[in-house]
Amino acid sequence: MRKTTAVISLGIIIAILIATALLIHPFGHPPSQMDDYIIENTQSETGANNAVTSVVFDYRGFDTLGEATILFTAVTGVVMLFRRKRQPTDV
Amino acid sequence: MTGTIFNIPFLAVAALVGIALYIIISQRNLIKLVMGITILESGVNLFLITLGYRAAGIAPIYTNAPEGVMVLPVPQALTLTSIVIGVATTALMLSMIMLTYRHTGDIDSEKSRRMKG
Amino acid sequence: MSKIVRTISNLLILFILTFGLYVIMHGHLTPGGGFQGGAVFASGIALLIVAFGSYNIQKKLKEHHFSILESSGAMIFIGLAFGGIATVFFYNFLVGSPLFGHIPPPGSNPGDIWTAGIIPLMNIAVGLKVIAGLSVIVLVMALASSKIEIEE
Amino acid sequence: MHTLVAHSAILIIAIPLLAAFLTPLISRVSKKARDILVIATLVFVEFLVIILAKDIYLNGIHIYTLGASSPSLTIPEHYMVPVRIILEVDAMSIFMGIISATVSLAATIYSISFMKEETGGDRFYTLLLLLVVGMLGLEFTGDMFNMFVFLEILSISGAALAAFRTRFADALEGGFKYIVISAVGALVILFAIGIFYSQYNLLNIAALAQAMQYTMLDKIALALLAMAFTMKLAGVPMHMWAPDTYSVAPAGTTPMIYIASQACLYGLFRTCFTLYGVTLNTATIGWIVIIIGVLSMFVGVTMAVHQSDVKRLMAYHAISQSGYMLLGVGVGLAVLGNPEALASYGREAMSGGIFHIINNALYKGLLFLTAEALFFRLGTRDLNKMGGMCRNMKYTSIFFIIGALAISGIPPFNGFTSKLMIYESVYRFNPILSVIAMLVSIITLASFTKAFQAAFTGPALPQYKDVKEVPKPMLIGMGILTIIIIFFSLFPGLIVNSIVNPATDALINQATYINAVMGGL
Repeated sequence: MRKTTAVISLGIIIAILIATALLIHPFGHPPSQMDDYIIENTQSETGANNAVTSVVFDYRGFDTLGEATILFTAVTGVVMLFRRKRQPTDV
Repeated sequence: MTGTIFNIPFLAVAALVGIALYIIISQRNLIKLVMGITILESGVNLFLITLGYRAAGIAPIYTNAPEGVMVLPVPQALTLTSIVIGVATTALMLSMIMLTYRHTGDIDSEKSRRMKG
Repeated sequence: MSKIVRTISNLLILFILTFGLYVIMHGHLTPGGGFQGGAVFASGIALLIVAFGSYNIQKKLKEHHFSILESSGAMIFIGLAFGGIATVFFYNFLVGSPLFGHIPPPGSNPGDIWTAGIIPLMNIAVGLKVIAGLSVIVLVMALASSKIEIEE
Repeated sequence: MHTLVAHSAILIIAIPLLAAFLTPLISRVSKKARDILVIATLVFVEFLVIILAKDIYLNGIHIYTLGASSPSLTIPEHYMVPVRIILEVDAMSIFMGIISATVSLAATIYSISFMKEETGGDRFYTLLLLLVVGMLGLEFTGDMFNMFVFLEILSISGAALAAFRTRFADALEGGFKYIVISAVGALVILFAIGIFYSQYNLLNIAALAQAMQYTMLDKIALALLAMAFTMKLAGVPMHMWAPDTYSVAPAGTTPMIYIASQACLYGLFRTCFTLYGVTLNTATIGWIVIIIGVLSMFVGVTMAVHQSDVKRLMAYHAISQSGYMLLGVGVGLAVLGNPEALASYGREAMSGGIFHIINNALYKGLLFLTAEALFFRLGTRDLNKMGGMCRNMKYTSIFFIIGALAISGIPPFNGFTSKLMIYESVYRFNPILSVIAMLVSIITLASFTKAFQAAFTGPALPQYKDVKEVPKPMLIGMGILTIIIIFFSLFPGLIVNSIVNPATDALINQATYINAVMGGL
């Protein structure tokens, strides 16, 4: 029973994936209204030659803050998991 | 449907994601489960990066840039974010598996499982 | 690890760390940035851990050193973002100022390091954070796994 | 004050984030200073949320464009699409924000005394603050990819917190299940974001909603998003992780992880109502949401009845209660394209569902806290091993009674008000659904009567003779939630009119949300 459900759902998902791959825009010709603005204005607005870095730290800097936070969270989590077990008294 | 033949990168994405989901559903070994998630992540990252490719484009960096159209910068930034997130998730999952192994001596999801129902 | 590995990694480590710092510093001009450079740098530290053993490394580089470094990097990053709050959070307030404030000529150019405002500073902050974060993950997991071996 | 309001949306996210980065440094100096910092931060966040809420109810949607030369400059000059990340806080977002901030504050105060008995407190508080950041960021952002990033912050910190008591193998199992579900769900969401990006080259929710063509690819993206969010909010049939994770999470974190799953419920509503809105074939999607809701209600409660672990029991009830919200809002979604039905009962049903979110957050939070109080004193979660605790733990048993009565929908408690709104309006949509909802409510009452009887009444067991009441901070944490529940029970009309109905209208009026960013272009 469980196996059948798994197989059916996997089949549906693979069908969806292939449909996506066939329906999506032709490879190499994406729409680019937002990115064209960035490519044109990165030098005058941020002064960075590297458009990717200007996206990472300026246009979408908040995402990067979140990303740095995720790394911080994971490090905190890993250190927390492997913390030394001390006696409760000397916390 | 024109240009289907050029959509091979997207089909590769579909293959990667499909394989990954198969692994996630079928495998009982926890390490293999994490591998499945990592492959899924690679598939999605590949998807994002292929979205941004423009035919015959150059990297969107003006330092000593040759003439030509530039590929889209935003998908590259998104992929960078996604990769770092993937590293973070994988690290945490593997740590949990290490500790589970210490407790139960097994990394089989059925045998190390305590809670049911 | 064997003596050969240790000697070679002693040789290589300098180049890896330098390259990591280069990638961090030139993030706004060439491919790379804080995350990529930080990862390169941290891979150097991972090489040290593999070559010399986590036990020997943690005598010199304690986990809490990395934690402090990571928190500081994060604080600098969010501090730079707060720096623009007179206008808007994350506003690039250094463009036009003497510090990293040059505007490059439009189009292809040879690259001037004093450009891009807060971006190079953020690259450094993120670089510190990633170096510390990835190193501490590798170090802690290596220590934990060697402990398992000792117990059994 | 004016400046504070103008920047409040970002400060609500950035201040706890700053505090989270600061906590490891401060706690090297003093543990006391760390506790004060954490509590002060959350109090300040609560204050900011309240002043922002006031501003939103007076002046409408709050917009904050990050990194632009002015917060209201959503679209660059002489251009037609937003490029930067925009925080867009409307009445629905701030409604969820109020829930998150309040419950987190109570749960954190509750956790203080718990952490005196455990190691690793520094990391615990850091993760707690990051969980708050994740929830608030997810609720306030107006950008799809940013939403994904905050979803990951929420998931990773939640998973680490669930696995906090590493000395128990099941804590690790609960945390691991949570992170696997979250990782897969988040990647599915990222895939959907990629589909949007490939069609419209946009990431902003409002801009996407305006550009939405409802093509085949959009339908696929909707299916993926709905699946991922349902997985994260523990809707049946993807609920298996919830009892395992909720039952092992330490101290005050269970309510917080639960509220985090409610934030994913917000994500689902935002997708269905704002991103797709009327372009959607709403009747079909509405029915899917209703069916998931009814299944969650029914499966959750039937699984809960025979549980002997008190936190597992509550976790299954949590799944069941989420069903009510899905049912209420699903009815609203099903009639979204039909203005007459929407006005006559759809809006009422949605208000009931949304009101149920906050009611449920309060009493479910309270119940999780009382369960953890029992575990704190008795060292067991097994109901069969408890008994007679109402003598030793008077206040806890009173809190438990209030929570249990509220969750079972007994008048005059707040759970009754929202459930009544759902019954009435759903009855006019489809009587059978309403009857099922009432039936589930009765089983809930039965289940909680059994739990109360097992834990609190009966003869005092000899091994628990010396059990004392829980420490003060725990009582304060539970007390805050109880006072709010009583307030909500006394003035339901006031609450519905002042915060619930604006939230409902914010979901229904897609155009207002779009215009706030696109400026009526």
